[in-house]
Amino acid sequence: MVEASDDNILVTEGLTKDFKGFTAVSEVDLAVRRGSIHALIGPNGAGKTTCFNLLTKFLTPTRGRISYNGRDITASKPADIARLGLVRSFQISAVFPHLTVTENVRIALQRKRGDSFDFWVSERVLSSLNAEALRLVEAVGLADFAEATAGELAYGRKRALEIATTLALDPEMLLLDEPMAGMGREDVDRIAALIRKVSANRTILMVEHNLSVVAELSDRITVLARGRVLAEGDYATVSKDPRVIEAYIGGVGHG
Amino acid sequence: QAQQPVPIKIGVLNDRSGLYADLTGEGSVVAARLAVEDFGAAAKGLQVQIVSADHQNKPDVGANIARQWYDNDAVDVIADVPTSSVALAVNQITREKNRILLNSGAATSDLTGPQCSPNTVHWTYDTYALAQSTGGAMVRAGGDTWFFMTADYAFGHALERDTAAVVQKAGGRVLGAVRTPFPGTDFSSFLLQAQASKAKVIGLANAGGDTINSIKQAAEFGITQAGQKLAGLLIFITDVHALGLQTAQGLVLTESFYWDLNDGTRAWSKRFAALRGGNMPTMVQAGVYSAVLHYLKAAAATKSREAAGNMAWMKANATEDPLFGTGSIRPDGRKMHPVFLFEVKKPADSKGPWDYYKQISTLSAEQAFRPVGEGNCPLVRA
Amino acid sequence: MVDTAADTTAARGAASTAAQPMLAVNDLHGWYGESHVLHGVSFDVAEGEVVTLLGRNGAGKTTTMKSIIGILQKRQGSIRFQGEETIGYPSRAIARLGIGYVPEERGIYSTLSVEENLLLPPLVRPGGLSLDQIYELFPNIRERLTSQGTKLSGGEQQMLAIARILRTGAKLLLLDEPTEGLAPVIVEQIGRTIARLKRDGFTIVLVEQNFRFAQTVADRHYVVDQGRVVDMIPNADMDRNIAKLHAHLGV
Amino acid sequence: MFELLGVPPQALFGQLLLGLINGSFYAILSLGLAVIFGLLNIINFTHGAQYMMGAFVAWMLLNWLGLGYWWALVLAPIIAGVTGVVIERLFLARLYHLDHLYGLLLTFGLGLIIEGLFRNQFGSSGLPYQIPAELRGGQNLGFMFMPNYRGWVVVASVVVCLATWFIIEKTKLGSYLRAATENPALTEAFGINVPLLITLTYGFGVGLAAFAGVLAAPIYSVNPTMGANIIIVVFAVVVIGGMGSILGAIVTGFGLGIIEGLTKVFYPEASATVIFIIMAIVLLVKPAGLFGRTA
Amino acid sequence: MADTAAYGTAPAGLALPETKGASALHRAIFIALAVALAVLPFIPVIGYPFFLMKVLCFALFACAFNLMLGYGGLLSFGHAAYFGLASYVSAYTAKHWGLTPELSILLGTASGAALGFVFGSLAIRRQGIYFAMITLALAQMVFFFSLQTPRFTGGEDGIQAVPRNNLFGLIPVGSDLAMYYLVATVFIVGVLLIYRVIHSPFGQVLKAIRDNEPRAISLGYRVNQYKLTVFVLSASLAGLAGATKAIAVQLASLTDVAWQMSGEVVLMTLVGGMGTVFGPIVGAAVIISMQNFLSGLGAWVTVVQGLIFVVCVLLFREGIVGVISKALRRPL
Ligand SMILES: Nc1ncnc2c1ncn2[C@@H]1O[C@H](COP(=O)(O)OP(=O)(O)OP(=O)(O)O)[C@@H](O)[C@H]1O
Ligand SMILES: Nc1ncnc2c1ncn2[C@@H]1O[C@H](COP(=O)(O)OP(=O)(O)OP(=O)(O)O)[C@@H](O)[C@H]1O
Ligand SMILES: [Mg+2]
Ligand SMILES: [Mg+2]
Repeated sequence: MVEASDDNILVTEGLTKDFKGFTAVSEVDLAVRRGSIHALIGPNGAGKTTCFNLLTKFLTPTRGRISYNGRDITASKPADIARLGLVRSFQISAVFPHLTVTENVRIALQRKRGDSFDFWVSERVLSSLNAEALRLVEAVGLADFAEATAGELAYGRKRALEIATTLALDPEMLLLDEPMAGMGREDVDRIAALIRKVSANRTILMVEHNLSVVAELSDRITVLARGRVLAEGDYATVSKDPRVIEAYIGGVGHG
Repeated sequence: QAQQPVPIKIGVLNDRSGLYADLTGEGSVVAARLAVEDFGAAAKGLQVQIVSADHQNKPDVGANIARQWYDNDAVDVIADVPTSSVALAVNQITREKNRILLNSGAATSDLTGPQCSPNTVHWTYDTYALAQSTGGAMVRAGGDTWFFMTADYAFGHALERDTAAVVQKAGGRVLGAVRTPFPGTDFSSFLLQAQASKAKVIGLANAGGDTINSIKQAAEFGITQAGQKLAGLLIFITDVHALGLQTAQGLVLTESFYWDLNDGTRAWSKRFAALRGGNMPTMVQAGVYSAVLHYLKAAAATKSREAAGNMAWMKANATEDPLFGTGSIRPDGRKMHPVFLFEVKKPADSKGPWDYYKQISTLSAEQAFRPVGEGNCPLVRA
Repeated sequence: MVDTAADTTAARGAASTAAQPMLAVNDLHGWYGESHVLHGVSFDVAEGEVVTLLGRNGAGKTTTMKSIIGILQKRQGSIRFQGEETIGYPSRAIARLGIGYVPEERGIYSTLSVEENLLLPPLVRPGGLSLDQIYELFPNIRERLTSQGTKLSGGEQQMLAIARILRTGAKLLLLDEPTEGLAPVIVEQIGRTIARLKRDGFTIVLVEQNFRFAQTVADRHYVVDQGRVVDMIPNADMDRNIAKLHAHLGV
Repeated sequence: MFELLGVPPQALFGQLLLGLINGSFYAILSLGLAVIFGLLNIINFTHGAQYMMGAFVAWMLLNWLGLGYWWALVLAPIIAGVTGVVIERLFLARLYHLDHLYGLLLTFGLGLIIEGLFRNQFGSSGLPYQIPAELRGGQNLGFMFMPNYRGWVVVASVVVCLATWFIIEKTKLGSYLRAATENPALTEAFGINVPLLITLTYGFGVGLAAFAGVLAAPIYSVNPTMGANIIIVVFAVVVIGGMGSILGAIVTGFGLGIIEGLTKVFYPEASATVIFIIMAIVLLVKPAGLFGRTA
Repeated sequence: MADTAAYGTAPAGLALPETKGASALHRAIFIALAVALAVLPFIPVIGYPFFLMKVLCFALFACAFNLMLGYGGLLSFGHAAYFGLASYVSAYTAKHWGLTPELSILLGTASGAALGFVFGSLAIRRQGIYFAMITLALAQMVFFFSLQTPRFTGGEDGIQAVPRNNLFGLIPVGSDLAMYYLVATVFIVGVLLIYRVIHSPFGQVLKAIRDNEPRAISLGYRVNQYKLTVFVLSASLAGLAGATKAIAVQLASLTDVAWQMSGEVVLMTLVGGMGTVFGPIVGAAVIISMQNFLSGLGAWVTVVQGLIFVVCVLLFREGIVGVISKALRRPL
């Protein structure tokens, strides 16, 4: 049992998800320390994405409790969780394909204006957000594409845009599902730097297979295998754990 | 004649693409043309033009066309207009614009009742007459217990109500009724209920495809063979044609015209059929001919397009044509002529194509149509 | 730029005189609608070779693969497979010649079970892997045969996408980022698989971001940039050329 | 004997049987729609017109060529299927990469054209078509008179439905079809002739509609609008069953026929709405329909 | 939270240049439209006020529908329900309660909104084709209700001879021309409102939801509330169109609630160009004129209509305005 302390921003107890008799996530106790970068790794099919879906309520847990900032969010709705400051990115890249890059980011910035049901107001009020949006677009290296339609971006750039959009919400805690997947080396380094930068006063929980990134960024690592927690600790500890090596890292680690 | 010819524009407004297209449609236009030809309009100082349009059986479409015809196209007379809801809408507009409606296709007796208008003549038939003839004559012939299969909309309800009243007045009994969804496809369920009621007559208070389907399925379930009679409350010769005698035999129905009534009807119908690919005229088409003919006589007499004058002439003078014989138009707009009860022949008794009916009885105009005082027509309340 | 182009031509010249290449791509242009994405890609692959396409995001690697298999509608130039010009063929005819394709987005069918996904591609040549061999290679798949295809995890889907092509007997395999999103153990396994396929005589074109991995399996590397092949590096020379490669990839 | 809400049990039995017969038409028609929607992602608004064509082709075969009902049962689906193939090649093939909406619109337009042409040629009051001599008459089941023809309809539709279900869900051909639906480009890249599959599938779906049309000709009015009247209900059946679900279309087709039949006894006024009410409820509880797969 | 300082301080003129040009163009089009509406009745042949009123009502209806389809990504197959119910309510209140036109229209619009709220709450929980089908099912219920309550709706006869009472009890609108200007005013106000909705912060979120719903949720948008809002807005405006139509053509009938009407509005939107501001207006004009001027063709009308749809789908997929917009490279 993990003790719920003020230090832990996100705590799960006995989190379990069954899919028609197949248990994808089983009795997971997770505690993410406030302000840390926490990595969730594990072999394919270990249940990482499912875990994310449970945390953000895109799936309903079969059993278990989730609390965030000391508050029980097990029964909250996805949009409300985002409003509490717990925001996710997706494993398969998620942008608004028909909006421009800047507009994509602006949609997120707009959230902070409160619920915009103001359909009688001109969208010109939104131009006050453009400067901020452009700043974020530049930060992820998409300045040249600010006016491009998001759907036409190459895969890696979509991922970058997705991160910019997520950051625009200025969330207290960020869940990143494989932020580096499909990125070129130059982008990996840039995004890693970006994650490091934005982690300043935030908590980040990320799933990532790129072990060099994990090693470089994360303060703490939880290894999942077959839905259960296999090991936990910092990179040095975890990467030496024979069970982890067997189940995940293998003979020679890449990167 | 040295005088300027009087330009007359007649609009034939009916169903040209839907359920009633065969019994009204282009055939009614042909009938109107025959009337112009037979009257020799040109020689009598009338320059007649006929236009036509499809109202798709929708009151809004019909009203729209009528308005445009009256407002923009200088149409003087609208003829035919089947489908009661459309007829009522056009009736309204005709009165508003002060022109003339010669209705042949619609059944609703409201046209000469609460909604009667000085600008409308209801020519061929109406629900009252159908009920009177089919209901009354059937009871007199021994069919004194009835079960109704009623299409579940206002018109179906009206047909049932009128016929049930006649049946009861004639001493018959109504054992039950079932409301069938409109439009429907499968009536077997309802036919079983009708069969179970053991009524001697099953009254079909529906129209068009509903009627055809119910008759077809009644034959399939052996209902007529088992001794019950089917009475169609609104059915036309084109429907019988569509069913085929094998299926329709024994069906009882009322019409005010049949091509094979006499030499006059036969001669005219032969001309009509030649123009219509062999199809015989329906009573509605015959009614359009008769109505247009009478109107042209009025216009020729008054030498004017003016509605009130022509209407007055039409009501004041007897109608005369080979199809309906001699008749008259009442102040409420009702055209008076006899109606006939027919039974559909067995295939063996039919001598050839379109030889479908065996006449059972005739009602005089006065017996068939609602007495002028009973219709709540404001024009004649006096 | 000039000298790299010369390199490529030289390499191609060498390959074509030696023997007819398995796959020869020449001056390939490709479009998505109006947007011109490939600007004259040329490279070739000898029989039994493993070749990678390296390049930054958006360089045109995936588009090149799609052109070879014929999914890209608008393409021009020349693509010869075993000497046969395929540029005008529909993709089914190209596949029937013996080319297998593993798309970047994996292309697992949600309306098919895992087993149906696996058995879907028709056998085009004799000599593909048997089901037992496949299950041995990817044990996860055997456990989930009756699941709906897209219910598999990302990695499992990747394995399934590779597995189903191995059955068909296609001799030329086009693998678009087969290791993306895979755990290192599985990556290793895929590396071994590729090595084994190579031993068995398969020819493989591989798109990779992870050039450390690419290095462990490939014979040669083509570098793609802005819709052109700008360089070719034999695997043996990789270490010497690492700086040049980094420059191309913008690392 | 007990009575249920005033309806004697024999009558109820009769009505159940009639419902089942009605359901046979729903089942075949919705099956055709489900095949086309499930495999082509096209909402085939022409389906009603194609059902109507089946009945008319039967009439033409009889009156122009002297070929009777049994010939029609075989030939009409083939003839209609061939027109379907032509439609697919000429029109639908250009729309697969687009939103469902365009297929819907195109087939809606085609439906109007076909219906209009038949109306011009044959008028709207319909044509006679008799029950074949072999199937005339009926059995007295005690509680009702069961026309032989209706029994035949049930048998024929059950056989056709099961055969179709088997082909699509249980055979290799079926898995090709499903794959081709979901990702045609990739499926083709595996060497499968997707355009051919799709064309044949559409032809087959149209053939099913025409088959139902031939079955209907002897008992329902053969007129150009016969399809338009039934098609909306059939759409509802497909949705309740789960769009694209073959089994769903079949089971719901028969099931709703029965439910509708019962409504006709207990509360006939609602029999036209009952299917839509059921559809609304089902969709609220099971969004993908009773047998639908969630994506 | 330091970033929020950017609010308000950023130069307001940072609007994307393209949007700026487009909105000037749109303003010009709106002005041209208003001028055209003012003089149209005086142009022969097409200037028949009765015909124009019908076109305008359907154009507004199509615009309302397009708000949901083109901008909300929600294909409703039951929009006739709001249009039809509102037209019954306004016809009924004008005829039987003697209400003045503005009140009848307002009540009609409100009934459209209320029905939209009820149906919307049920339907928005579902997506795609299921959404379309559930709206169709709900609308069918309204149809059967209308067919079977002749006391309120007049059954298949409809509510005929709806009076055109004086506007505000003062201004007579009995003549077609006066009525036409009332309809034109309603139309312009309605379309401007729709335009504003599309180009509001709300509209932006709507486009985002249409593009990628899970992503919008993950950003914290309560998408169902947005969908419901646009649903109700669209239903109200459809109601406004229906209510106005009932007074203008003095008839409310089953045609207005039938599923074919729901289909027709889809067609108008597509022929004109969905997701364009002006497309539905053009589409409605084309379809209504076609029905009007082809009615003499008799049974061939359906064939011609069908052909036009097929041609549109095959050759003019973006719709008339969509094609123009593409040629001009400007959103219209
Ligand atoms: N909706 C679902 N229904 C049934 N099984 C599911 C569902 N979603 C996921 N699974 C199964 O649950 C397991 C965990 O999947 P998950 O996507 O969480 O893995 P992951 O750890 O993210 O893997 P990867 O690194 O490959 O993305 C997998 O075996 C997958 O097949
Ligand atoms: N469907 C599409 N429509 C328009 N442009 C596209 C499309 N897909 C890709 N592109 C463009 O084509 C170019 C090449 O893309 P491609 O997918 O081939 O790159 P890649 O080298 O595979 O990149 P990555 O490593 O990110 O997968 C990119 O600029 C991309 O924006
Ligand atoms: Mg995952
Ligand atoms: Mg790629």
